[in-house]
Amino acid sequence: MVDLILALVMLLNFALLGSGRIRVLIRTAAMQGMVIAALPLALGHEHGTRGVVLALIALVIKGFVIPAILLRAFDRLNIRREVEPFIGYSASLMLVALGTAGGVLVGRHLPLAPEHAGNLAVAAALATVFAGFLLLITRRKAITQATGYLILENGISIFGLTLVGGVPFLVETTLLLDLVAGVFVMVIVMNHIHRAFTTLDTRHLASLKE
Amino acid sequence: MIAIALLLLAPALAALVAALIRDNARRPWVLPALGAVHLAATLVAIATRPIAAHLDDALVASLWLRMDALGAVVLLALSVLFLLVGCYAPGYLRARAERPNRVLVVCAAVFLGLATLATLSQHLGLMWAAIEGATLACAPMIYFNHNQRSLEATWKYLMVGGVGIALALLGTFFMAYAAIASGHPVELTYEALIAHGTLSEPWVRVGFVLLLVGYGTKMGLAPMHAWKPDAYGETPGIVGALLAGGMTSVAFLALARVVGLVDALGQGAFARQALTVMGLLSMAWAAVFMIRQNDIKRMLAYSSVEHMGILAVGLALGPAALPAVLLHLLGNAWAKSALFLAAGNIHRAYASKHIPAVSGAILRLPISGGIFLLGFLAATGTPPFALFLSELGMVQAAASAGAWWTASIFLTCLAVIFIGFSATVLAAVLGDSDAPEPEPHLGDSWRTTAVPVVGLALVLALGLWMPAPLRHLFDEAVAAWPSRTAAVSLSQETLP
Amino acid sequence: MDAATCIAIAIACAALSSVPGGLRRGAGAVGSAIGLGVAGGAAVVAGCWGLWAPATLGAPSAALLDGWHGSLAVDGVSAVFLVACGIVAAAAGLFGAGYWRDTDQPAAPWTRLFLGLLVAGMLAVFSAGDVLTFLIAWEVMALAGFALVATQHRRSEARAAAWLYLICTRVATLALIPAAVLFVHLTGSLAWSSLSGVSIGNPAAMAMLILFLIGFGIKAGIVPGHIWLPPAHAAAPSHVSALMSGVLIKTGIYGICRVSAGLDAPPVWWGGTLLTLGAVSSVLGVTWALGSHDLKRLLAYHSIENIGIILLGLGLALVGRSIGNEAMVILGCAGGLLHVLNHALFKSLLFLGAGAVDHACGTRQLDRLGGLARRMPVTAACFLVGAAAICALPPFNGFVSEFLVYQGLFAAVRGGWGWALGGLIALVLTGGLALACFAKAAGVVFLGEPRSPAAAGAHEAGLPERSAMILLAGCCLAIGLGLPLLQPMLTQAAAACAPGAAVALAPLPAAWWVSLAAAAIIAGGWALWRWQARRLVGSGSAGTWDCGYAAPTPRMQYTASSFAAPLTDQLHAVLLPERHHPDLRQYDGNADAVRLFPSQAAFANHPRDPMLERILHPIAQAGAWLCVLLRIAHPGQLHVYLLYLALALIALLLWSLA
Amino acid sequence: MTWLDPDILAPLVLRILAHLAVLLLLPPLLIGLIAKVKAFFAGRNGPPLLQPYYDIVKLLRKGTIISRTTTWVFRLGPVLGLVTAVLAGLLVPLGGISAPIAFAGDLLLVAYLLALGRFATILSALDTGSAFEGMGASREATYACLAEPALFFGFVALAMLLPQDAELRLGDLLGMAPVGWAAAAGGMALITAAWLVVLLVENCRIPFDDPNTHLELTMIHEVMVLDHSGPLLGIILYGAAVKFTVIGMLLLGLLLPRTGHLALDLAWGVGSLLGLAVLVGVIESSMARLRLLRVPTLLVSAALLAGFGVILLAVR
Repeated sequence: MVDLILALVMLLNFALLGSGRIRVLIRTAAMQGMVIAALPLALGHEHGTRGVVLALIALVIKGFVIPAILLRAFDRLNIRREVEPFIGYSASLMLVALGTAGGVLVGRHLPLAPEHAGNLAVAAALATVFAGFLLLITRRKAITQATGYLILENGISIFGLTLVGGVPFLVETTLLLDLVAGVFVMVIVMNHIHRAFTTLDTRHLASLKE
Repeated sequence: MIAIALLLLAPALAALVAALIRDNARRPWVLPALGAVHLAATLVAIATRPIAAHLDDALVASLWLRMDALGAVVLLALSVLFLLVGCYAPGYLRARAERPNRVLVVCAAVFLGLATLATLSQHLGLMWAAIEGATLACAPMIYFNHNQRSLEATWKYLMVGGVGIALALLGTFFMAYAAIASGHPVELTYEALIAHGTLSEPWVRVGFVLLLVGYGTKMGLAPMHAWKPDAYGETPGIVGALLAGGMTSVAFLALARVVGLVDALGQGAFARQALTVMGLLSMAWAAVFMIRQNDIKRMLAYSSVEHMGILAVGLALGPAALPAVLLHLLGNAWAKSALFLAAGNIHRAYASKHIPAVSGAILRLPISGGIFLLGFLAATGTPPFALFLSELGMVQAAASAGAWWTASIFLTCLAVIFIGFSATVLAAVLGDSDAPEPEPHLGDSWRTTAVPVVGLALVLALGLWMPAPLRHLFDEAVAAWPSRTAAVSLSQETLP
Repeated sequence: MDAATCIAIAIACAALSSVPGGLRRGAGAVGSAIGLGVAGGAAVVAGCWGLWAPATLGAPSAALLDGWHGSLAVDGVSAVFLVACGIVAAAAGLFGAGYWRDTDQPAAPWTRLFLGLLVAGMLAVFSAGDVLTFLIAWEVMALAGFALVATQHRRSEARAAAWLYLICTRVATLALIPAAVLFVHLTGSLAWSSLSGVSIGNPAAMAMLILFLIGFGIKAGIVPGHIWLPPAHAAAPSHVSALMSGVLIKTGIYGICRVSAGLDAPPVWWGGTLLTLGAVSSVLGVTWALGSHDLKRLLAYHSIENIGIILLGLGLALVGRSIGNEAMVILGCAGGLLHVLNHALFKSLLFLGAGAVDHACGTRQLDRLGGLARRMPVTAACFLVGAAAICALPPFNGFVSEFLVYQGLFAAVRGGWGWALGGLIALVLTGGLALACFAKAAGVVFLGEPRSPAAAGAHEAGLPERSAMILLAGCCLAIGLGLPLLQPMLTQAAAACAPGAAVALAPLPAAWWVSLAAAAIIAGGWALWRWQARRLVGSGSAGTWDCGYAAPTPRMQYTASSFAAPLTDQLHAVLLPERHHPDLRQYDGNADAVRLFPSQAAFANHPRDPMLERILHPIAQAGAWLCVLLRIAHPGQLHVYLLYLALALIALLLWSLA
Repeated sequence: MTWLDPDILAPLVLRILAHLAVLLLLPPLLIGLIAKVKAFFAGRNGPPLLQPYYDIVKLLRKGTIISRTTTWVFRLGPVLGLVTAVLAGLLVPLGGISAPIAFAGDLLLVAYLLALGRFATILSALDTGSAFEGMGASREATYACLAEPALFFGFVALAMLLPQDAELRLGDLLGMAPVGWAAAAGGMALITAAWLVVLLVENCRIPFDDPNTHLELTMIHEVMVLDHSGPLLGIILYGAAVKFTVIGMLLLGLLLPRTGHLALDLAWGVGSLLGLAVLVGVIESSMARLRLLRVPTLLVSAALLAGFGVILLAVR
């Protein structure tokens, strides 16, 4: 069950890098966030009510709140719908494949605890982090970069939720709050960028250089 | 106990008050008040630390908070720095009356609170959360000027810093899993982790790498430092000082704790090699970019990169170099405050921060120019400033560890950095300027110069005289270093 | 009360002199001069006292950050340097009181402020009892020197000089830091005195010696570390140049002496290296001086030469210790140390003279001066004394020290250490070239007719300046006449610098004869002078014989460049001057191009420091160019920065799993 | 007090008197002899042998004209030129006739006394402010620089022959010459040749300088003293003659045998000095003055010759 979800997450990575429209990109990211937020429920055991509540909160935030913030910004800023990558989609997909393979390889090197033996979590987490990096590095618009950041965080959550089940409640909530606050600040900055530069293309944000 | 509570509550309260005050001119006075209270609380907390030892356990158990020697030194650096910046802020913000400063003042208070929390926390996760929060609080401050350039800087800061700090979280998880993989319950306090003795080697190593990259980004180690010149260059001097002296110091503390942990978990050798490489790379990178650098604020940013590299190298040299490292941290934080504030004064008076435009500052702004020159000397480790003693101490530690290559590269980088740094500083400070005289309110006054003078005097005093309590803190930090392998691996140091 | 207390008082006086000195009042000049005078006197007393009764103050300890209090120690090694520093500081303070008045030099208080710090720093360097005190005093001194070089920072050449000085002194310090660390590593102690007993064979000790040599060599101006010296000396106010050239560069020599004195058995390569560097520095220094057109740059290059001579003596003594030749030890050591004092005296005298000239005429360009002996008789006489002394001519002090060094070199050659022949030839060449150079400098500046209106309108220096110069000139003559009286001090100091050799007992050869010869020159010269003066009473006067040309102008006089041309042409390979001359091909071959009257032509000859301009500068340019090229690593694109982050992460991950 | 013993004192005093007589009285005669030899080669009668004495006495009694440009330095040149030459002469033995004064390192004093004289003369020339005299001064300074190494190479070569414990006295040094000839005659010959060059250049003789021409552009010493007249010129002429004698004595020290008899030594000494003057006369008659640009080359070669001499003696 868990491995199935993780496989789905990895597939979504491909979808993220392959999507050419920003709206689709954000929706896909939301879907990935929801799937990941559901992970604790799939794991089922040793969580209790508190865990379920937390998972639900996370699901709402990742699946609805953050995508809503991003989409709202996207609509309001009235920017072009295309993703505008630096490298082509097929190349991106190949890089994701490479990253996934790398994640699997690294995962092989890391000995899992007996109860997690054979788990895909490490590979999925690293592959998703890598996908997030790819979005950050190869996409031009500030909004796609913010999405990339979201994916990166998703990858980290995979690891945290699957393997480190016992992360204290306080820390987990802080993580979510930080994520929201981070995305919120990013969106504010994006608004300012759009106002100041009339574009979200980060190539225009390159006046500070040596 | 009360002092520690005050340390955390005062910033929160100050943020609240600042948010409520409507008068743009009166609001900044919150900052010096907060700084004074905070420093007083810090001093009391440090002084009563031994007495309050029995209360510690309770605090650690419930809130994962404790003031250990390492944290106390960083807190001291931060607190003094904040008081300095706070005292400077009202004068500065009065000169910038055209900009609303509510966000700045509130964020500064929040930043102080979260940074304080980070220095006190004994829990990897809590520390991470505090630093992440502090990172976010800094973003609006960087954007204070509300122009395109500062916006660009903010965005870069936010993205690079955000990604870095996210990696630090992953690293924290890896550390946690290292315990799980070794069959221990999840526990992220340092004490608990250290108590395990040995944990799964690959997890610790990978976790350390992630934490190094994560907190290294916050510190500004090359090549993750790229946000630094942009952010420092486009932000007011007070924010630059807070970032360069405060944010980086706290990030360093996080890294130092992680290194201590990794050391105790038996992976110290790898951690030190990685730190040495990153530190030397930072110094070399900074050196390259300081040559012919004609933006005085970006120059300070690269100097900050250099100093973080020095701290990393010092950390890599093990507990023997720890007193030198801590002294360096204090000296760097305070010298940077003087430099950034003086650079800000010069920037305002000339309406430029680039070399051909800025020249002859010592004639135009005798005190700010002089501070800038002396601050440069302090930052480059000139005796009798404190940073000389600390760099000397690091070279000595390297020598006694037999790390000859490290010491050679370290000193070579210092030489190149001095050449580049001095060229820019002398061009700015000496000579004659054909720019028009600054308007009277932009010239030197005690409001704009007293604080950097004090900052510089502190660095000088620390170089001439080491107060006994501070020495005890250093000694305690060395004694408390959770190293199991202090003697191991230093002599086997190799560079790839 | 002992010598160390005395020197502490001297340091305090010097440092305190900058307090009134920094004031913009008439009292500032007087206060500064009195403070420096007292400090100088106390330093001389402390030096002489410490020679026989070494004393320490304060306790050095082992751990760097733990319990270090600083310490002062005066002994035979520091004695000569303290005496030199004391005399020159007092003279410079006196000169400075009159040289720059607050009314016409707004930077005068600035100069006095840092002059006091400079003197305090130098005295502390000479009397530091441990390595850390030494380093701190060293840097205080270096920075005060920087502030003084930068005094006239509105001039771009002063800025350039200050920058070059600053980076050179820092590179020196960055060599001394690991050297000091190695010192502590090897000896387990900070105290200078703890070096004996350390074996010198291992690589760490060798590295320490080499690093010390680099650090001290740059400060002393040993070729190729001399690059900062000419511009800095030219840019600083003249009494500061006097102090820098007379004493500041000697701190490097002091360091070498201090380290060498601590070695139980100095290796032959150490002394040999010093001797070789000394030979190279002396010849190159004087050669470059010959090519200089600027009076103060010329004097600065002569400092390099004289540092070379000092090193010849000290290197000789060290080799003597290594191979067990007592004659080399005593002659080399006594000669080298005496030359330290002598050079301090005559070089500061010459710089003060150059300062008086600069002040009177507003230029230091040799070819714009001339005829000043009639306008500034006291300055001219003092400068001539200094010139004769620096050329090692009897009856002045320079001869005495070179006399000893020469004999040491002869002793080495006779003792079978053939490398000394190189030093001997270097010294001979140096002597001849220095004579040519100072004949040029003194002749062109003071003799003949003024070559510019500025020189024609020159005035004599004020009373404080003249007294300072007369004081130093008197010292030059006194040492030239009084070697036997100095002998006990010299042998005592030499014994301190060369522990283990029985030099304290051996008298210097022919000390009395040298004094007698000096007296004979003076007596004979005086007698003949009186005779011709009586014979020439009532002699007529006329214009200089112009060989029939009716309208000679002062511009037709031989200039400094033309005076030196026969020699500089021979030494072209070492000087590498930059020359701009008309294309002479237009005058031959093509008949159409030949005109009845050749067009106006100009020739310009710019001496450059070849080491700086031809070697180091291009290297630095290439390095800077490379750095600028590497700027593409910061293109301003966020993507690239994130890519760096990812790459760093991946690289570290792979390393961690490898 | 053994040295007051008349048996020791008398020969000592006699030797000193003989040395002084040669040093102070002979020099103008040598100059006159050179002129006579040159006149002989030119097929002229030439001035009387004693002409230089007449000239000097006449000049000392004449009045003088001094340039308005000059200062005291102008008059110090001749004075120091003579004083240093005489003092240097007191330190140099003439073959077997030892010098009145001898001490360790006296050879250095000789070299530097001559340098002092040269320095004073050069400054004196520059004091006139004339381009011609400046030119002469410049050449004098240049050639002296280049000649000095040859002189010192000779000293070094002889010093290497001295016993280890002996003091470095000029008399003892030159006393080693016979040893040197016995050990490595080639080396000694090279040094002698080099010192002959030194003699010629230091005294401004052909082929380096022509004391007879009055073309100012070609002269060195003569042009330096263009403005001196009367007693000052007399002092200069006498000083130059003494200097010639002193360096001649140095050169002859390499060649002269030491007989131990005062009269014999004196005869050898005076005779060979006269011979040297004849030799210089012959050289001046048979050679043209070198182009000025060639002079440094010759001087450097002389120094190199002397250097080879040192090597030959070192590896003997």
